[in-house]
Amino acid sequence: MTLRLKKILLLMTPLAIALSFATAPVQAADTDLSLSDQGIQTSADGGLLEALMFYACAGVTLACGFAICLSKNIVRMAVYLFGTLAAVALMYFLLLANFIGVIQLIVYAGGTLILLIFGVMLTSKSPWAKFEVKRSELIAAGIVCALFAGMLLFVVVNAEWPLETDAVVVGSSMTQFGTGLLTDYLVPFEAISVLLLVVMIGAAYMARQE
Amino acid sequence: MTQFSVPWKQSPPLEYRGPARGIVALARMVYTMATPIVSRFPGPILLGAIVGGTLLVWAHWMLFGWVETIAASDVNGAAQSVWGQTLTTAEIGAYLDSHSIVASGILKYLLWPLQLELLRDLVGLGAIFGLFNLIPVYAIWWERKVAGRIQSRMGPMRVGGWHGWAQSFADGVKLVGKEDLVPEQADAMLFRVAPYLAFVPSLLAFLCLPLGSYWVFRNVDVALIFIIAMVGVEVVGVIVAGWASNNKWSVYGAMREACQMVSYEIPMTTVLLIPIMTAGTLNMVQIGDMQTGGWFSWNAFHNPFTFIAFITYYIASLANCKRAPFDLPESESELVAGFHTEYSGFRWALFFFAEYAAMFVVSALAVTLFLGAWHTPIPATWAFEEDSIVKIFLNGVLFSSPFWFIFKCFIFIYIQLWIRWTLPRIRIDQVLYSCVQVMFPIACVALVGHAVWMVLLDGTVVSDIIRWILGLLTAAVTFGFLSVAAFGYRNGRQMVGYLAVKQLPGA
Amino acid sequence: MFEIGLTHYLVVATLLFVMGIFVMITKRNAIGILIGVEMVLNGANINLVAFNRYNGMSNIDGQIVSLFVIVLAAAEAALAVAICMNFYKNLNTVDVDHGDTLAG
Amino acid sequence: MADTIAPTNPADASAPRQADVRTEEMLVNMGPQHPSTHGVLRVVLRTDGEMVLESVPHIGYLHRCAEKIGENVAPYQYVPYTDRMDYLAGMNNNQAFALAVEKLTGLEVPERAQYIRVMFAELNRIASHLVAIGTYGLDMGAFTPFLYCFREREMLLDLFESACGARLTYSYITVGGVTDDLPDNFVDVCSEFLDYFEPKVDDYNNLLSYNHIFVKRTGGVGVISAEDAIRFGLTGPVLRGSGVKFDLRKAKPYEIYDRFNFDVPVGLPGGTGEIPRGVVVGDCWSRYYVRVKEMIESVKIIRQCLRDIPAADEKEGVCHKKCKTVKLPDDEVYLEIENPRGQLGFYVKGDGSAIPARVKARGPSFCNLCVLEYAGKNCLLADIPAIIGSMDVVMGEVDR
Repeated sequence: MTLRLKKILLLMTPLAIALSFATAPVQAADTDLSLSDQGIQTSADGGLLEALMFYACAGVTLACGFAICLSKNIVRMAVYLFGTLAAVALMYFLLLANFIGVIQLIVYAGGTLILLIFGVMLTSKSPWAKFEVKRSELIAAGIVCALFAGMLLFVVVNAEWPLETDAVVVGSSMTQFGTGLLTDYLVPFEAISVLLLVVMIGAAYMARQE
Repeated sequence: MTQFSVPWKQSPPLEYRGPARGIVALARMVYTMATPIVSRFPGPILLGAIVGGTLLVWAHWMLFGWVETIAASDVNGAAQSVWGQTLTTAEIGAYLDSHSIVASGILKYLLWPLQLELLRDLVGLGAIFGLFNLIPVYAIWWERKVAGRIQSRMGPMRVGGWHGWAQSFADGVKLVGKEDLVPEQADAMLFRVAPYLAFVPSLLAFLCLPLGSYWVFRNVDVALIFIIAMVGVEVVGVIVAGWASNNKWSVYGAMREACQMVSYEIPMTTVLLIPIMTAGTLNMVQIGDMQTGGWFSWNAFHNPFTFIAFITYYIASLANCKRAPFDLPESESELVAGFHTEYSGFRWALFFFAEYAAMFVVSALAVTLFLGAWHTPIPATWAFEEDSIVKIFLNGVLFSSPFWFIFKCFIFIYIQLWIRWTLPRIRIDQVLYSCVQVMFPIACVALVGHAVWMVLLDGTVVSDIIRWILGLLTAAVTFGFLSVAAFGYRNGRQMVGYLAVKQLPGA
Repeated sequence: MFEIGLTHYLVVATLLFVMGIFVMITKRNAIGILIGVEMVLNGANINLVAFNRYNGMSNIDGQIVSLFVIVLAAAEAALAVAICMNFYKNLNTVDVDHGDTLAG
Repeated sequence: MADTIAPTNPADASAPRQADVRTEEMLVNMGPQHPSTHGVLRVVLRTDGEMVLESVPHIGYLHRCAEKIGENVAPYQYVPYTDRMDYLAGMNNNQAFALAVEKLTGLEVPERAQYIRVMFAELNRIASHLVAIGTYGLDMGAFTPFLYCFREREMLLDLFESACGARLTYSYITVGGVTDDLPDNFVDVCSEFLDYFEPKVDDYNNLLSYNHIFVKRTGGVGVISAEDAIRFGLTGPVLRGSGVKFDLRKAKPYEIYDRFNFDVPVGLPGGTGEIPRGVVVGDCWSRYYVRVKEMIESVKIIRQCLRDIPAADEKEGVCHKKCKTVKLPDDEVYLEIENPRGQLGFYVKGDGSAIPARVKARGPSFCNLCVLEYAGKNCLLADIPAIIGSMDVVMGEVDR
């Protein structure tokens, strides 16, 4: 009959997530009202809020990623992957890439992840399928990855990136997307469409039972 | 001498502990206070709620409108604080005085807090959370009343006095107090998390859902896809719930849900491209604002293909929020309760909140994209001339207000309930057949047809008169369908026999 | 610390990328490896979008490329799951260590 | 148009399974606690995804030694136990046992009592079919017809209550007649009910029988051919749904059924009128629809009963005077009557005392259930409730 504190805390999670999403980039003072009426964020200069938001997203991303590394249960891995994907989508919102964020949610979280879970359920003998990995192998992989990570981080932190921090958006990013896909990127766009068709047929053919 | 004792009389009185105690005490207090009043004056209370809500809408519209106007008129380059405050009370008062608005002395203090971004966000979040909770609570009560009416009985009548208005609240209190069971063989962590994975996305969908032109929490330029994504992501929670229960029936429910949801997203998204093409934007507010001017400017009556698209969308949306006749994931007679077989208490309630909220969201999408969002069917030319505050108020309420939006949404929710309590459930192969071989081709044809229509007929050729004629034609077709349905309903046998029954040779 | 810049995002992307590689190395389940691949792709995608954001956003090349990456990842996942199922059909397991036979 | 209905006909069970993706086979327990197994039936399903490869019914969860009890009580004391067998058709069960005992002992039943018996047997057939139809809609996911059927059933139960005081376990028809005479205005009330009820059948048809989805769900599912139905010894609506026109009330009239004019509805070739597309003989829809038609026929019989019933005779009464003291001769008898679910037979053996030496019942649900293993093969999971529901089993009678 007790309603534990944990439950209350869990109940607060949607609120917290909602709040963090809602208070994403706070609009700057010189916001062009006509643009903001169209729902276009022109710049993210939110200071403290943006920072908090970023750390929350990064924390969830990395925590879920780490949990995937440690987890032995394949369905749990898929759920953690969902956490990673959702947090990365939030990060795209922070980066003013709304469309990519939404596509990430709809294609990755709504489509690919479900496909993975389907794959898990169709191929696992028991629901608790686990695969043992040798400890030595784990340690070796950890060392290699740590070295690799160290090297990459060294480069990332110390490199001089050419930056233009003043974000300038002309019109909606959606308009840019549409124009881009049908002009500059028409060839890759069509190539990818054909590829998708081929993949669809190929996947159906391969999964079919002879 | 042994005495016969009644076991249930020996159990100690029900005791709630922890936060549940507070919730139950509060509920009990509100209930005892409200019941006599509500059952004595149901009519005045309903009327008062409507009038009060209308006034609230109007006040919101006026006050925020003023703040926006003041802020726009006074871009003095002042640095905005974290709170988003730019104007002082004096500046607001000066503006109000210059426009000779009455009661500016009090108004300036009322208006000042409205410009604080964070405060507005918090209030908005609270409002959305409240709406998100109230809609399922009300919809569940309503569903039971509708079901009762359809089945020639009364539905809930006890709790709260007037037509059992407090039934859902009582259920909620009961569910909070119920024991939270986790099956021994279940994956406890995933089992506990799964309801939230279903619950949170449908809450997030409300963040981008405009109830009116200014009534949107975050006006995002990709709001439409965001909402579709949120409705789609809900499936993860359901799959995880089914799998983590470690119950074969639950796994069946989860797999059916995944199968159905993923397939029906294709025709649904395809037909949603049609209003997007018409409007040229993914912004829900803009799509809604474009449909002003009367019922013939609504997207559904734009041309015949949009109307087909609207019907197709509505059927696909039934499948997408697992309502009958597509309620296979939780079909009682086949899968016991499907994916939520093992759930009880609060977690079980979360699934229902998610489902009913999803019902509202898909209805809201239908209304926003096809049926004029928050606009009335009354042609805009009939509006009053805005020469007095009463007429401004009436125009606001009659021609574009959240009430129209919610009213239309609840009409669609009512149709969902009506279908649920009338039709049997279809089979999984028929679900997939109707998706892939019926709905998807129809959606594609409607899409191509609409594209051709737009290229050939929109813009230069089509004048307002032709749009009127087209709208009337579409309305006539709609009316024809409805009257056929009504006729079939009244003289059911002949009509149904004519449509569905074949006279056999020699019979 | 509270001024979020490009480097912050790059660090997160790097860590996600390396974790993906770790998952690919250590997991034996074919679908686990697929999950690792998705993590790597996500890490790369954060890079693309972040560079786009911090280079003025006057064009959105980075975002378009990341869109292509997402689409390709979906296609790749579909195919990979099909391959996994074929693998399972032939060898009755999804343990990739058993895939070293040419018998098929 | 491609054939989208999965191969549900067991005749081509040898045909290769239509499965796109190979999955693990899974053993699933349907029941004993399951919403659509109508009691405590347990069906073990071997499934491959949504396909059911095999379904094996397991029974015995409601066994109550009903037959053994019969060897320990006098026939008139055993009548209440027959109520509990098929608890949805108590009158018919009473009638079957009473007729068997009367045939063994040669008790004469007063004519008025015979009319009352037929009338109540037919009323109870309607009540039982109402439950069958309503719950069948429930199995298909349509909730509302169930409530409508129960609305009418409640009125029937009121009629029963007015005659015998009970609403479910009547023990009204007893050895040698019926326990009590009808109330004075029964004929009027009953005809009023029949006038009300007959148009309601059209409502059920509109709401459920001709519903497109319902027809799609039940038409062509669980097909049992006429030969197979006879081979399995099926009886009642399940047999007639397969197109075999066989009804004991016509074929071997017991009591006074030969005096009435009625029809025996069967599946399609018998020509029952409007048949929707997609329905074949012997499928679930035919079995369901035979029940709907039978209700109309029962109404006909009851109307004739009400017309012809002789006036109450104080001297003769409605029950044989020796019904409680009769001794069973050293002989045996087996008698079958047409229950709502099929042929209910009672075998009674006497040894000269007042208590039978052996009582054995042949339950129609029990015999009809045996076809489930055959019909519920290579179909979809959702077809299993459809098939079980169309058999209309009552577990009280299966397990006895």
